[in-house]
Amino acid sequence: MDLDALASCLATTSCVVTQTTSGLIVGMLLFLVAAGLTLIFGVLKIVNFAHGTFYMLGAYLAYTVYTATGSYTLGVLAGGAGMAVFGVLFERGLISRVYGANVLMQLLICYAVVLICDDLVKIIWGPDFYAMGMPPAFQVPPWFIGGGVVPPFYALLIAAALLIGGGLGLALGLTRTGKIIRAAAHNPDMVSALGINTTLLYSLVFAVGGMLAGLAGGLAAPVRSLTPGMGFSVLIESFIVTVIGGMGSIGGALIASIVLGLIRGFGTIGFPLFTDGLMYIAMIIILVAKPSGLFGKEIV
Amino acid sequence: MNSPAQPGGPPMLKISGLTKRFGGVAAMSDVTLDFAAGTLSAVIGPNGAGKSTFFNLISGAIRPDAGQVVFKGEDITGLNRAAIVRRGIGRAFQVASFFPSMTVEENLMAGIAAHRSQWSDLNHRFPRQGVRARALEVAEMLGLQDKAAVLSANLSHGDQKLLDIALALALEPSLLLLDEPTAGMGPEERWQMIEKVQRLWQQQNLTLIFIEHDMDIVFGISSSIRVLCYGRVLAEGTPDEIRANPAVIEAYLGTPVEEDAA
Amino acid sequence: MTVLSVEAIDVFYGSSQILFGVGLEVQQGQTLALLGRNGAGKSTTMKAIAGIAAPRRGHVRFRGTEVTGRKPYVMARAGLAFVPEDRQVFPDHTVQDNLIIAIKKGPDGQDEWPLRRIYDVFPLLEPLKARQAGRLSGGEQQMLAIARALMGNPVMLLLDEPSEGLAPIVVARIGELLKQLRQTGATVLIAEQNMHFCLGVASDAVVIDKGQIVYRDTISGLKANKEVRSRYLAM
Amino acid sequence: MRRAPIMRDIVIAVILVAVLAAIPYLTPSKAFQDFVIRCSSMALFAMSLNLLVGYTGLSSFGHGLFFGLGTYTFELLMQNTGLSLPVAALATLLFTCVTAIVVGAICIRLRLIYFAFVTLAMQMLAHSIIISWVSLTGGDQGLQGGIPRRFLFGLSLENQYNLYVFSGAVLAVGLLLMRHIVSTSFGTSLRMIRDNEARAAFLGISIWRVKLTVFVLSALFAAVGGMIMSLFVSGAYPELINWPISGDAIFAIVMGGVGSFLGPTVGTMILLLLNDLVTRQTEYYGLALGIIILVFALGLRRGLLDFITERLGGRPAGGIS
Repeated sequence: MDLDALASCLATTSCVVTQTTSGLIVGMLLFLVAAGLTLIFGVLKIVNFAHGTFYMLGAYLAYTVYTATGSYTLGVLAGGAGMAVFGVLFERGLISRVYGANVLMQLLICYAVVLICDDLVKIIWGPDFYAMGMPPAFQVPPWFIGGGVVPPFYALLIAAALLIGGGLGLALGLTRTGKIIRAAAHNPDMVSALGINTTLLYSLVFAVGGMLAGLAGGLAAPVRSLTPGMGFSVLIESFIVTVIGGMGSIGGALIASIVLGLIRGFGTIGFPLFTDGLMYIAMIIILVAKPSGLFGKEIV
Repeated sequence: MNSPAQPGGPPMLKISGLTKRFGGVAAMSDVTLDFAAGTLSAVIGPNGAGKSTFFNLISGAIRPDAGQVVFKGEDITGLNRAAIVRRGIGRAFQVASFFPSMTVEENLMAGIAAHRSQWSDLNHRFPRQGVRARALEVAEMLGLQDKAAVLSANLSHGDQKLLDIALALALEPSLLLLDEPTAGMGPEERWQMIEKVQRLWQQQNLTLIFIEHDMDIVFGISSSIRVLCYGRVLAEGTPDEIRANPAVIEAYLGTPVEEDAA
Repeated sequence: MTVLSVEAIDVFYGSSQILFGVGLEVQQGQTLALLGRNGAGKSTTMKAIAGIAAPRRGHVRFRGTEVTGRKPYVMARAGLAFVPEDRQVFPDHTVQDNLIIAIKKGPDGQDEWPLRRIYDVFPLLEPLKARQAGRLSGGEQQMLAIARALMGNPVMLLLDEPSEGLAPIVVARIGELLKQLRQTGATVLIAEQNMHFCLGVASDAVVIDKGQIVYRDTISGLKANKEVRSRYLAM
Repeated sequence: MRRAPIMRDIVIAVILVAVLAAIPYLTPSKAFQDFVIRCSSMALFAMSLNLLVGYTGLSSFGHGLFFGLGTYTFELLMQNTGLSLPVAALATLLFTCVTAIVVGAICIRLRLIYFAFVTLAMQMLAHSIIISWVSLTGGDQGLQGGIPRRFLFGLSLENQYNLYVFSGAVLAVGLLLMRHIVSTSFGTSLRMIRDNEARAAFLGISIWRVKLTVFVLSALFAAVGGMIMSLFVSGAYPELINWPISGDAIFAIVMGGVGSFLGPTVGTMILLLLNDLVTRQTEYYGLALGIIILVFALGLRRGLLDFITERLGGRPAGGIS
């Protein structure tokens, strides 16, 4: 614990800017993953324990396409698209078979997929970690804002995540399909009674959730090292975000992601070994105060 | 089959000014009712009238916003479910509620043991002395003795409703609340059920309040009727008084009064 | 032409039988009232037709096709619109969004009930279109639920207890609306406790009690039959 | 709820432990003894979790907290104090009990999935504390340096054979105790809560009290499992309180069968056998295990012992459908 360091950091703008930026990229990437997780839970009442794996596979896919084509954009898009397809296959092939089953059975299925995918990654890409590196366009001197270091790529990441998140919000809020998805989260039987094929809808939701995780993985690839098993810490953090925000609430996930990102950003200064612990404490405190999360509705 | 009300009996249950709001909606407003000891009373009213809320408030499933529930002279308002059960109010549910992984006998033994539960529970193998005999006794009261060894999940719907009532009786309550004892039953089954309920009431010396939609049954067996509507008491009285009450006919049935006098 | 025919269906919830051989028919352009007390089996009958509760025995035929046990969305696409008991509008969505969700092309690819026409028929809804459906009054929600069903451009409408829980004046307004609809030649099945409400709305009636159909007649025939009414509908 | 006489269970347990003690005289396989020790530790842990999951319907994802707490507390007491082994073990149980009361009081009022996640968060919080409190716990290196004074009533547990028989005996006693718990009136109230919590409350059961009691009891058994593991590995390491520990226990109970009393023990054996066999054959342990899980979960749709019980026409004692 180093409270002096934290105090002196908070006293200088440069440190505040640097830590806020690094906190925000953590938070925004987390938001993309958690948004998919909470969306899937909101509509299907399924906790997708394999969601971190989507993120990992998205990152590897993006890495491969990037090294093959040299285009980072293409890499990220491939990560997103690939995981959308993977999400549908996962839903149709495995998870739809345990709808309504005990949550432990769902957990076990997802656990199996996590184990299998981690090893498949080892087989395909090897057990060592990869550093994809910054795309050439971003290998430029960082910006200095208020004395703080802000690499332009970080700004891109935050902007891209905001754009995707905003796009998702708009799509859910304004398009007919988005409205149907929100309605299905509330009352799937009535949605079905209005002539909408809910089986298809569930696959679509998994596709969107997978795509978001894949995009996040692709976006994160240049700033994270790629290893088999990289999905797990993301999974845990996005669970925390989902639970704090209230399961099923995307707005709640956004706020919780930013809070968690900032806890990480500043926690590394004040509590270098205990940043994870801070997140868990935040989660426990919030759930004790409000048992269904910040924006969650009471579920049975 | 009418049994006369006992107007002279002391009120077993006194409810005064009972009020409960959910969000902005008043589910129960200022309900004041007395139930005399030993009576068999029906609570009727249209859907959403607050009948189940009424039971939930008495049995401690939800806390009232205002008002009092006095049972045998003791104020039980706001006590939790377990505490109210221990004071002698048993309850059966609209959707039969029991322990599906247990047999009929085990259900009843569990209910009896729960009622007597103590910290020393960890010292005693289940079931304790005498519990099995008592369970079979309760099963017999409802004619379930032949099905004692049947897994309750596999019982017929009617028998599940009987088991639910038996569980309530296992507690030896003095007041029994039955929420639609005949819900989901075929025509003949209903009367068999209601005959059993009536027999219980007589033999066990119970005070019994039931919610029921079947008017033949309501008017056939109850000694007094309370009509709830939009969370308020619309009327109370004997079956004859209720039958003739214009407000009840209007609110409950939407049928013109004058044509129904016949 | 028979639009809907229900033949001797038995419906169970878990181990409990709710319907015992229920049968009825609805003709093209007919409005049939399914009357009965609370808990008599009206809602279950409606759900069995709409595909929400699958009958264990018996048949449901819609426009000549066997549809027993089909999923709700298949029934909706075949042209059967269901307005459930307690309305089930999407409370967090606006009125307009509730309607938009239900848009469905007609059989000929034509939007026969575009929003414009809905608002013409339900003028009360238009000024409320940006309001959250959960904040509407009961009567407004009922209108929205009916309007939403019409968005799907149905061949037939199933209304489950449209008057339930509404103030008399609102009930009258819903009644007017249904009369209007009847004049356009709509085919409707209404489940109701309130026979009065159905008098001007429906032409024929069947009475259900304890899960069985116990009486069939014209609605005026039922009105005149005090014995049936007091036995199955009144006290 | 068949009422098996307790004496019969005790006799069976004594015979099994005696057989276990005799085996090394027939075949001197160290690997087998290792297996039994690890199995005893994990089986106690998995069985204790099943008191929550299978019997009460409380799906905890963070039960490894108490397993890890057992290893660390015991190890710390043995290394830093002069307490004898049995006293240190009792002190460990006391500390676990207090922790479980606090954690339980916070967690048990949460519903289903929130309960699962908060228990997991509790465990991960403990893990974080252990990682960051380097001066006390050795951080990510764990507590090495062995366990001094490893004597139990004059018997050295440093001797592998002694530890092997001891572990087996502790498991047997643990199973007998848990068997007793689930066959008491208290055990019945657990099942009532799992089956139908509202009905149980309307029969006069104090839900909160029963849930907290079973939470604490199961934490104690988990801590015993942890202490055996600590004796086996001669230390305490962060992996023993990390999330996969809980994952293994969940795996064991779901694979073995939540509805059969011995299901988690069988599941633990399956898990450890798979572990040993598969890692010997291939480095892709996860791939193999994942496929086996899918075959089990989608094929049997229930634990092995539950499956067998049902096939034999019996009725599982529990079930969490």
